[in-house]
Amino acid sequence: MNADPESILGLLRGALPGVHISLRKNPGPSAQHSLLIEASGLVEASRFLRDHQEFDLLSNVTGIDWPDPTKADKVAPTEDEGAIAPEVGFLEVVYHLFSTTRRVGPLVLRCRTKDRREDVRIPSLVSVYRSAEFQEREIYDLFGVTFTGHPDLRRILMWDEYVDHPMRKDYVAPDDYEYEPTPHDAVLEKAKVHYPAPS
Amino acid sequence: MICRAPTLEGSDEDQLLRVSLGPQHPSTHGVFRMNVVLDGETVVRLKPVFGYLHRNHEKIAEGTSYLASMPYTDRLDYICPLSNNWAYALAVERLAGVEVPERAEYMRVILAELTRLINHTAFLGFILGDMGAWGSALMYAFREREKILDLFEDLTGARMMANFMRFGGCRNDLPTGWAERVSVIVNDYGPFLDEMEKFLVGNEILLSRSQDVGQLPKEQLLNGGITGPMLRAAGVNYDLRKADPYGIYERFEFRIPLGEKGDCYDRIMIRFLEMRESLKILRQALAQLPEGDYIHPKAKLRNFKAPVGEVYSRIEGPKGELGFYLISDGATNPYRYRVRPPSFVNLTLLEDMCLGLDLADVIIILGSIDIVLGEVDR
Amino acid sequence: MMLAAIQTDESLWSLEWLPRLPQRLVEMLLHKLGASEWFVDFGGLLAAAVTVVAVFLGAFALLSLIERKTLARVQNRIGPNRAGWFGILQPVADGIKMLTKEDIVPARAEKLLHLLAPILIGLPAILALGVIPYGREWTPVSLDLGLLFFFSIGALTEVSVFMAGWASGSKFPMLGAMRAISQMVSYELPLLLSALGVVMVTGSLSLPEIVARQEGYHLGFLPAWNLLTPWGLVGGLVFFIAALAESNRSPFDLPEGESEIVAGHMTEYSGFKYALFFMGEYLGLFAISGLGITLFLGGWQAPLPGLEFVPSWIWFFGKLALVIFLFLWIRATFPRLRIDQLMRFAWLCLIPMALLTLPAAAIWHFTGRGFLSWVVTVPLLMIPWGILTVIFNKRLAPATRTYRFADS
Amino acid sequence: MNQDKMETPAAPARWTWPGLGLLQGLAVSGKNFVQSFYKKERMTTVQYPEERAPISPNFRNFPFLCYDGDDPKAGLRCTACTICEKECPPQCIYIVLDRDENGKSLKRPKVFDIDISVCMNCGICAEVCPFDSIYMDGEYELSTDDRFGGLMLGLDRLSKSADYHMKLRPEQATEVMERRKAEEEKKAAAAAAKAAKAKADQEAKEKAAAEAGASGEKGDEA
Repeated sequence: MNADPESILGLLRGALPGVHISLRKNPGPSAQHSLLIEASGLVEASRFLRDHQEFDLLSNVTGIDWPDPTKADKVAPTEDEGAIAPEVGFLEVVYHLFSTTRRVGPLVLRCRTKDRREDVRIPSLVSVYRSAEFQEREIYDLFGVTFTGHPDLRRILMWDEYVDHPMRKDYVAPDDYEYEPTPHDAVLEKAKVHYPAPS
Repeated sequence: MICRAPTLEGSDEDQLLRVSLGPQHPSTHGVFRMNVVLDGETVVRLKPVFGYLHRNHEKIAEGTSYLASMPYTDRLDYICPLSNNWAYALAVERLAGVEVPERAEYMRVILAELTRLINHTAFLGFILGDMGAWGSALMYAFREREKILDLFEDLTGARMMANFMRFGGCRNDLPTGWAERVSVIVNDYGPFLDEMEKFLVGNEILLSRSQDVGQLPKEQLLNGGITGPMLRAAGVNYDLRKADPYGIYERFEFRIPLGEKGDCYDRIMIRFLEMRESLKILRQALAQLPEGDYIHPKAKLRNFKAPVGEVYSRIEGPKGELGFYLISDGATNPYRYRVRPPSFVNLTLLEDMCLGLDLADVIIILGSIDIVLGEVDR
Repeated sequence: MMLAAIQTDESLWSLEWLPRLPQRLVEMLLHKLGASEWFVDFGGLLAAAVTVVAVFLGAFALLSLIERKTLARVQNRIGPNRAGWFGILQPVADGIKMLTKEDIVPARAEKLLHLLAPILIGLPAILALGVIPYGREWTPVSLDLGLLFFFSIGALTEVSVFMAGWASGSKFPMLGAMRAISQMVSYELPLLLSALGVVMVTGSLSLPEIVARQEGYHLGFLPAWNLLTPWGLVGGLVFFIAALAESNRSPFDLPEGESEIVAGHMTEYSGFKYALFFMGEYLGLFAISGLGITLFLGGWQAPLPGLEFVPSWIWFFGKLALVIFLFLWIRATFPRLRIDQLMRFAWLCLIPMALLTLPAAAIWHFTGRGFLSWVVTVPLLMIPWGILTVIFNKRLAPATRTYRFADS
Repeated sequence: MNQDKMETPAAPARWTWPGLGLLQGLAVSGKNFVQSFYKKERMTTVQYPEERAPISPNFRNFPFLCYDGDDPKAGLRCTACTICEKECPPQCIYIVLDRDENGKSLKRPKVFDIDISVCMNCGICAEVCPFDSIYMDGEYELSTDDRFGGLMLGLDRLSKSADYHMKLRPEQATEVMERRKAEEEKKAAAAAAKAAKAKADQEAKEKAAAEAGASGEKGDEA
């Protein structure tokens, strides 16, 4: 049973008057609408949802890279007049909350960074939901979102010395593959650059 | 020269032993590493390290068609590929609003429950191996698993890498006589479980090794995102087949076994009991299996496109909540493809469970979480 | 000369002379050559020792195959069957493999100790094997203090295990060595205590004497083995369990607990040194089972009257095979204990029970070993056993779990 | 919630003889030991090079290309449409269309390579092929000491006759054969009837091809 984000939006606005929250409609058949929450109010909002709305399970946390901000609004358009469409690309973190007691969900929360390069901070939810710990590390690793307040923000899947964020849309794969005579593909072309004269 | 202590830390007050368990270790279930700090044999700190098997499955999936990700899902949790198939197919069906015919739904339930049997059976063998039993339980488990894998081979063409579900049904129909062969196995499974229970459950060594080991309060487990048998062993009634029904699970009569303490012993027992419930579901599904299409006649195979939108869809995988989060921008490939792997999230509380226990307990706790590295690292 | 060598008190066909043949041959040869008395004795002893070592090395090779075959069968597999008929050449193949493997010494290892440990590990077992009576006429070295010798030599094994763990300069071996030392020292105690009862009843520390005193049959068919007395049964069980621990066999294989600490003290060994550890382990297994047979199972005595025509050493080796099969069966079945449970088991269960066998054996001895002895000793042992069971059930026994079923 | 409670099925009661569970375990493993000598269903392993476990007719390994008749080149069903190349998840198929000297398409592949060191046996190529051309093989003893060349299958090693397909998967092959025969007859009849109107004939052919594509999509059941 999907959560009812509209009524929760009202509750959240009542509980957290200073935080800008808007409803994002999902145009697809699944009709899982989401709430876009301002980064500064994310922790309070989730704590409110956990303590007062019985959303006790944060199941999924994931990042999305939107280099083209108009695309983000196509997938999750808003009906809220006050919501400002961003001008630059940004990173988004999506949270899927469930209630095991009321058995509703998912309640989808979204939170956006200011842009994709300079200000990529989002408050960490580990203090509210421990399940975010590894998943936020994964987003930090693969998308480059910095979670402020995370107790142990390190790379998790890639190695510590790695510099790029592979899940970003503008990620360029390295070309130092082990040489293998694949007859097709760009792989061979890339490999040729690195290994000029394979024997 | 002889007095040089090989491993103790420099100062007297900090005589802790730092051991790196893994990535090549007999019981880390693959290339998994735990940085353990020991005081004697007591665990003081434990940090899991993984990613050795990371292949960026999500990135690959975002670059190919929806269908082409299906065989990759087999390779997530390679012990139970058909559940992964179903989870992914279900997510795409919800994303695109695709109907699934009756027969296909039944087939899916049968396959998913067989997969649960496989997984839990193998789990029993693995955890006994972790406890130091010399492979006997593992071999018995694999002997029975083998029979189900033979069925999978007949149906899907592969023992493990099934690639069987399609958006709107299944890839092919059941071969003649297949359902009867399943019922034979279902009937034989009860005695096998009895034998395994006799072999394991009363064993004093197993009891003393696993009882009161690795338990946490259920609130903490829930907060840590633990799902599946781990959570139910602690007594939380949360099985997605009942709590968030998908497919046709509402039609079957079965119960959710719940433990009390949530220690390793309960985790073993819950899996035993779950297998018996799975057998019940299988009997009902086999009896009710209707004739008809195995795939929706209008289901599209080539050039499949989903309408703009997003979906988070989950199933009760054998290891826990297996979720797929998909965003479509209307193209032939998903804009964002995310797997919510149960093994990965269940590892979150590993350190909390192990602190203050023995090194030997760590191995059992890790075994009782039941991870598969293909899924953890993706 | 041949005939002279096999000349015994018994008939030619009893085959009792067979294992002593090399010794006699060497003695006669040296005598013929005119060697002095002590040199003849020395040569004979050497030949006897070589015989024992050869027999048990052969048995080790065979056991390494049989163990794998047995484990395989318990696990519904076939086991090694490629090298030779039924895999009979597998030990040879293994030996060649082990010999040709690279010998790796870790950079941080204490080189000398690292080398010495595998060499020393087999030594105590070989020495201990020398004093065990294998047959009516076959005790390689008959010592008056044979039992004492056995235990004092056997304690050396711990030293080489710890040596291996320490000298490897690595963490898993270190952990394994720590486990080994605590385990073996604790289990030496029940092992010794359970053997004391036999000594008290026999009144001798000589192993051939102990066997000789177990001759005969009760009621015409029950062999007069120590195991078939109340104190002997308890002592034998304690001895068996302690022997499992002492030889690092499952479920007490903590020092090498492969699922936890990889291979314990043997982690940093490879090739032939690793094989030597295996050999030491198996020889120790033979020695301790041999001692157990001597103490409790009547040594080389036949199990039933009328079977004495079979050479006595065949009975000994038959019993040995049986005991070792038991070891293998247990290994194929049980999970491993944790170190604290292991220690608790030794100190709270095995040692009290072993201590109890002492008064029981004394009473047994002084009440004439008849009906009265049974009446007195059985309750003496059963009551503490009952108390232990009550304690187990009250304090240690796992709680019964109940599981609920949710319908929705 | 159902309050129906259950005790652990084989768990010991509160009062127990210590060691009873261990003896139970020994009984089970002992039973397995003894029965492994005479009970067939206990022993599931086979001695591989001498005996082989039977292969299911559905078993799939690596793909092969099907050709009709005796000539692997002329009879090849593949038209180098590159659908499989596009759909292949790990991108292990490489196709070059054969053209005559004027650059006109010959509707057959000049190069058709499958890198089976990359292929993951998923069978999607066989599923999406509209020309009944690519199927999954059952051969699994493909080990080679030539890491690159030996695992790169070209047209010569990929082409296998329709008879081979018939032997491998009789059910599927029969169905495909019958469908193809019916289509051919239809085509031949159409050609005979409208021999005069070449243009219309061409259109009919295209239509038939389209139909073949549609039926190939949903009729491919293996």
